[in-house]
Amino acid sequence: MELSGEYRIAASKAEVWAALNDAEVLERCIPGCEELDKSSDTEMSAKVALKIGPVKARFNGNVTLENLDPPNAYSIVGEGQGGVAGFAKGGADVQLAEDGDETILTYQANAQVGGKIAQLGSRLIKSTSAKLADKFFANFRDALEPQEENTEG
Amino acid sequence: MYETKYHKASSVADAVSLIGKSDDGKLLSGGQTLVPTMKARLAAPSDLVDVSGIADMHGVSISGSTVTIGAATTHANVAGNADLQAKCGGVACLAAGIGDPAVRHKGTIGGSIANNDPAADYPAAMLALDATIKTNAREIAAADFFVGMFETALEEDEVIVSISFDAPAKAAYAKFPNPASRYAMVGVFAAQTVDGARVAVTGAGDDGVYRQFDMEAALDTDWSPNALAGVQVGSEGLLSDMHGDATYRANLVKVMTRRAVAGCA
Amino acid sequence: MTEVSMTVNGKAVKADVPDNTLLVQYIREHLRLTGTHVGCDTSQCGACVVHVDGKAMKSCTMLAAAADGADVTTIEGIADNDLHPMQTAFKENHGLQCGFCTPGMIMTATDMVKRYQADGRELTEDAIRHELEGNICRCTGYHNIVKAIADGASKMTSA
Amino acid sequence: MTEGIGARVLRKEDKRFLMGKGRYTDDIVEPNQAYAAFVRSPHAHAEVKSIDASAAKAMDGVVDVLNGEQLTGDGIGNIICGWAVTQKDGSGMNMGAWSALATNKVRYVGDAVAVVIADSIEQARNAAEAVEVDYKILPAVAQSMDALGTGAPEIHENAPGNVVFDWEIGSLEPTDAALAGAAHITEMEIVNNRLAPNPMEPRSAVATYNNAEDHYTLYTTSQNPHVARLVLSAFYQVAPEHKLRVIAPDVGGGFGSKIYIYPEEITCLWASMKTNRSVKWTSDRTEAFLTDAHGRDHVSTAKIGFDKDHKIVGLKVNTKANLGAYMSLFSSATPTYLYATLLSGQYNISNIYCDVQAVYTNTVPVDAYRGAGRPEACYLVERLMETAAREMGVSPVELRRKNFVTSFPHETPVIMTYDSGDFATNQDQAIKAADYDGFEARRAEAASRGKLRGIGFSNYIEACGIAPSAAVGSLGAGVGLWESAEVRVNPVGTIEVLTGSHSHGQGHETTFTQIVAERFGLPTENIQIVHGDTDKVQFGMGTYGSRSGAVGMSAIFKALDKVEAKAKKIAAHVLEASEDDIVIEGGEVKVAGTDKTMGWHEVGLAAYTGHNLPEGMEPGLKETSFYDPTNFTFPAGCYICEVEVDPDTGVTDIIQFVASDDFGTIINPMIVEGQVHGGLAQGIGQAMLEGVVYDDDAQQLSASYMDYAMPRADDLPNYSVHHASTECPGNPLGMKGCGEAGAIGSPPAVINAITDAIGNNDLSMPATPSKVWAALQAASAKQAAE
Repeated sequence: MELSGEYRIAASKAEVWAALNDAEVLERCIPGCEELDKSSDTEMSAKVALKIGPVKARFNGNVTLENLDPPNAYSIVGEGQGGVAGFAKGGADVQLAEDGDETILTYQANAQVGGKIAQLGSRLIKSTSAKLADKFFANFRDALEPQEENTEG
Repeated sequence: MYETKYHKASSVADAVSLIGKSDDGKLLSGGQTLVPTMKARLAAPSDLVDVSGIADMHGVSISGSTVTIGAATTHANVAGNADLQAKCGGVACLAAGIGDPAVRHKGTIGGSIANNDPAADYPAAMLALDATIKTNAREIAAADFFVGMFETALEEDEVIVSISFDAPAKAAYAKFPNPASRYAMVGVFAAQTVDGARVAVTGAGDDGVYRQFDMEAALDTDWSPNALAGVQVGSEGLLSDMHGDATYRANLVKVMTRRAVAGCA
Repeated sequence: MTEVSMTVNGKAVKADVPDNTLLVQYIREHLRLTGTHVGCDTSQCGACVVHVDGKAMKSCTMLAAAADGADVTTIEGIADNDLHPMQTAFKENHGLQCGFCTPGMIMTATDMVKRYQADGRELTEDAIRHELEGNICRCTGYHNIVKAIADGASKMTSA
Repeated sequence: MTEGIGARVLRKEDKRFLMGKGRYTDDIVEPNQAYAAFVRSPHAHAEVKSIDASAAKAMDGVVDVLNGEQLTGDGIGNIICGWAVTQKDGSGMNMGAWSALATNKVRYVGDAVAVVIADSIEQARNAAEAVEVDYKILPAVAQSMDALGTGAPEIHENAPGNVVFDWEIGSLEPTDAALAGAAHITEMEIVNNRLAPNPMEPRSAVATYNNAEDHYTLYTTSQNPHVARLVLSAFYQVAPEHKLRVIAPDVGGGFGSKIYIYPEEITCLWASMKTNRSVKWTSDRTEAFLTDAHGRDHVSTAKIGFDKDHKIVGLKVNTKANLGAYMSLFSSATPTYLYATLLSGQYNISNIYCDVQAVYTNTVPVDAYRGAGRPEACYLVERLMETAAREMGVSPVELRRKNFVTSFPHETPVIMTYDSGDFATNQDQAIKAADYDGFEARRAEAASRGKLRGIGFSNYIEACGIAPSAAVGSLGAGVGLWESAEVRVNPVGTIEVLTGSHSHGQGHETTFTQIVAERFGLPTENIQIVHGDTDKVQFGMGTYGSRSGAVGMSAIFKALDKVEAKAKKIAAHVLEASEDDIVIEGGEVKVAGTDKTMGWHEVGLAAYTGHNLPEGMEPGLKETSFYDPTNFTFPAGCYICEVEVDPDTGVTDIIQFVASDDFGTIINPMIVEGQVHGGLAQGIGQAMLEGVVYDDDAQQLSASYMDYAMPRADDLPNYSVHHASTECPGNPLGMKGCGEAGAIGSPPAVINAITDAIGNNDLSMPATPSKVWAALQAASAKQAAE
C-alpha cells in the first residue's frame, strides 16, 4: 500500500539531511525502536516493539539507507522479523526542499506485512502503517525543532 | 499461549497493586479480546490481573439523570438492566448487540473501552454521551479518553472503575456489522443531549471512534432523519479493507446515522 | 501452576494447572470430557460453549483459573444418562450432521431458551437465528437447527 | 416397512454426538503421546538458505526437531497427484515436486519446513518459534492471470510460465463456425471465487509407531482411510501397507478437503517412527486456512450463441484454473473432467469447446471442494443463460425450456452420456413452489417499501457417483473408483455391514441400515454399519463426489444379493423346500404358500453351526462385493432464489429459496433434505459471503473467521426443498446422489436474483453488501448517463 505525507521543519536543509543520517536521531524517531546499531554509514540493525491494542510484537531487523542524493533525497528501507507475528517491511522515499530558513520534507512510503499479522489483522494494516509512518516523521520534525527553539530561547 | 501468571484481584486497590508489581502485566476483565490475542501468541503479558471479580466494579446504578455502570459489568447485564432500558434504551440496545450471547455473558464495558478497538461499539456511545470514565486515579472525559485507534488516555497500571453519563433525552445506536467478524463496520450512536445533538461513529474511522460534527449541526437544527439528507460525508480518513472501501463506509455513516435518529426513543 | 477447584457436571474437581490453561483445555485434556470442541481460534464458532454459573460462555476464551469456584456444565452434564429435551429435539428434527458443532449448539440453545423463558419473551424463528450468531455449523445450513431449537423450547416448557 | 427405503428414519448415530460421546481424532490420547508443531513459512515464495534448530532442540520438553532433508533422506516420497491429465499437444503435465517438508524452497505462506516434536503442545509451539530459518525472499504471485503474465516469478522449474497443463475438450472449429453464424451472442467474463472448505472439525492426526511389531497406526480426519493407507504406503513409503492401520473415527465434516493426504499426516507418521513416540497434531483454524486445500478459483471467458429461435448453437469457454503452489491429489481432475464435461448443462448443445490452462501460483493448493468442478460449470452456464435471456428479452424460464435435453440417453459434445432426467418437470415444480407467477406483484410491493426484489434461476446438472473405473482410468485416474462392502450375518441373526464409504456427517449408519432392514424386514437396531478402519473394512475408495449412495450402497446391495441367495439355500435345505419358493420378509424366512417358516436368526444359527447345511456348502453367512458403476449418475434440478436488496446499504436478504431436485431413488428423505440444506448454505455462502483474499504479495488476508465470512443462521433463509425424481438406470438402487447438488446449483440462482434486483449483470461473487451497493451505484450512474 502507498502512503505519503509532507512536513515543514524549522531547520535548514543541511541540518535535516544530517539528522536523517544520524542513527541516534533515527532511533529516537522510529516508533517503538528499542535499539538501533549502526554497522556502516548506510546499514543499521534494529529492535522495534510494536503495540497495536492488545497485540505486542517485537521485530528484529535491518534499516538501510539507499539512493543517497545528499542533501536532497534518499530512501530509508527497513525489514523486520517478528517471530510468530510474521514480518514487516517497508520503505520511504524522502525528499527535502529548501523553503527560506525551513525545509519541506515529503515522503512516499510503502509497507508490507506477512505471516500472522497479515492473516489476522488485515483490517488494521493500512491505518497502522499510515500511523507509524506519520509518527516517525512527526517525531523526526519534533526532534529537530526543539533544538531550534532552545537556541532561540 | 505463552506462560503467564494469573492473579484474581479482590479490590481495585489490590488490582492496582498487583499490576504495579508485575513485570509486563495486563489487566484482564472479560478477556474476550485479550485471551484470543494471547492464544494467537500476539500478546505475552507476564501477569494477568483479573478484575472481573471485584464486587465494586459491577452493576448499573441510576441517580437522578446520572447513569453509572461498573467497569466489570458484562454486556449481558448492561443489556438486561431494566432501569437502564427505561432511562437510556440506546445504551442497553447497544450492549445487546455486542458479539454473541456467550461473549456478552463474559465481556465487560470496561474491557471494551480500555481496548478501544476501532470497531468496538461502546466507544461510540461513550463519546456521544460525553461519558466520564472513572479510574482508580482520576476521572477522564470520553473526549480525552479515546485518543486514537486502540489508544486511550489510560496509564499502564490504571484501572477503570466505572463509567457514568447523563441520560440523554433520546438516543439510539445503529450498527452495520462486518459480514465476517460481526464487529461494527460502521456503528453510529446518535443522542439528543442537553448540550445538543451528538453523533459518534465507530468502525469507520481509521483512527478509531470520532464525532461527526456536520451531522450534529444538521440535527441541532432539526432532529429528524430528513435533516441529514443534505449532509455530505466524505471518505477522507475512513477505513478501507476487503469488506468495504472508504466510499462505502462513508455511505454507511450516513445511512446508519439516519437509522439511529429514526430509531431514537 | 495454580490450583483450581470447580464443580463440573455436579462433581467437585480440583487440579493444579498451568496458569495459561484455557477452560476448554482443562475440560478436554484434564477431565477428559471431550464433548466440548474447539473449532476456531477467534471466539466465533461456538463449538466450545459450556455453561459457567448457569450462563453460556466460550470455554476457549476463558482461563481455567478464572473459572475457579465456578459451577460448570458441559454437554456431558445436561442430562442424566438419557437425552435432554433439547437433545431429543435435535435428533427428531435432524438438527445435526457431522456432530462437531452440536454440543456447542445444544449448550447455546438451552441457554437461549432459559433466558427467553425467564424474561417471558417469545423465541421466534428470527430470534433463534439471531441468538445463534456465535455458533457456526457447516453441515446443516441451519434450517433444521432452527426448527430443533423451536421444538426443543416447547419440549423444555412442557418437560 | 417403516424403516426401509423411503422412510424418514431418525439417525442412529445422533445419540453419541448429542451426548458429547462422539469420538473425533483430537479426542484420542495415546500413551506416551507427544505433540507436533510445524515451522511454517511466513513468505509466499522464498529460498530456504538454512534452518537452525539448535536453540529449539535445547528447549524444555523438546523431543526432536525434524526437517525436509531428513524426511527425503529417509526415503519419504513426494506428494502425488492422482490423475494424469494429457495436454493439447499430447504431452503430460508439468508437475513440480512437493515434499511434505519443504527443502530448498517454500512456495506458499504456510509451507512447512520443519516440525517440532515435544512433550506438550505449548512446548512444541514455543520451540517452533525458536527454529531459525534463513529465507531469501522471492517475488510471489497469487492470481492465475498474474502468474501467466510475462515476468511472473517461476514457481516450479519444470513448469515454464507456471502452466501446469493446457488442456482442451470438444471441437474448436465447429464451435467457432456455429458461433459465427449465431443470431445472438452473449459473452461474459466469469470468475468463480476461491473458497476455504472449513469443516468445523479442523484436521488432526495421531500417529503411533510400535517398534516391537514394526507397525504403524494413524488416526486421522479422513474421508477415505483406505486410499490414505494406499497412498501413504505405495507412494510416500512411510510404512508398508500391511503394517499400517488407518482409522478415521468420527470426522467432523469434510466437503472434499479431507480426501487428500496432506504433509502433516505424512510427517506425523514418519516422526512417530523417528522419535518412537505417538505424535499428535491438530490444526488450529488459521492453520486450516493456510493449509487445507482450497476450492474453485477459476477465471473464465465464455461465449454462447443462439439462433433466431433462441436455440443454442454453440458454447466456447476458456478457463484459467489456479491450482496453487502444488498439485494436490485430485487437483488436475477438478478443472477438467469434473468441470468441462458438464458445460452442456441441461441443454441440447451441438457444439462446445473448452480449453483450460491450469496454473501454479504462490497460494494454498486448490482441489475438489463440495461440487468440485461442477459448481464452476453450472455457474458459468446458468449465468450465461440468464444473461442471454435478459439480453434477448425473453423469459429465462422459456429460454431454458426451449433448450432442455428431453430424450435419454443423451450424448453431449463433452463426453458425458446423460442417462435419465426430466428437467421440465423439475422446473415446473420449482416454479409452482416459488409462486413465480406472483413475483411481479411481490416486486411491486417491495418497491413500495423502497426495496429491490429480484428472482433468479439455476438449472443444474452434475455428474456423480464417481465413477466407472475403466472410464476414469482411460482419462488418467490413478485408481479405480468402485466401492466395496461386506455383509456379515452373525450367528444370532444380527448384521454388520462393513463399508468402504466413509461417513463424516452424511448419516450412513442410518441410510445404509435402511436398505438392509428393507431387504430382510429386520429392525434397524439389529443392524450395525462399520466404516473408517482399514483393519476392519476390506477396502474402500471413500466418500466424495456424492458417491456413497450410488456406489457405496450399490456395493452393499450386491453383497446383500449374495447373502440372500445363500440364506435361501440354507432355508430351503432346512425347510425341505425348493429354493425358488423361499421368501424373506418381516424377519422371517418362509416357504411361500405354506406355514413353513424359520426366523431370520435361525438361518444365521444354521449357517454357523453347520449341522445341517446343503451338501458342499461352506458354513457361515458373510458375503462381500466390489461394485463398479457402469456410468456416472446425473442428479439435476431447478433452483429459484428470490431476494430483496436494500439500496441504501446493498444488503441482500434471501426471501425464499426453492429447490426441486431429481436424485433418483431416495432412501431417507430426511437425510437427503439435510444434505440439500447444507449444500445450499455453502452455495449461498459462496455467492454472498465467502472468499479467500490474497494481497499482491500472496499473503492470505482472510485466514480467520474475523475476515472469512462463514454463513451463519441469520444470513440464511428456510429452504423449500422438493423432489421430482426419475430412476437412475445405472445402478441397482436407481440412485443418483445428493451430497453436492445444493452447493452446485445455488450460486447462479443467487447471483441471477441479485443482478435482476439491481439491474446490473456485472456482479461477482461473493456479492457482499459493499459490492452490491457499488454495482447499484454503477447501474444508476450508467442510467443517468444514458
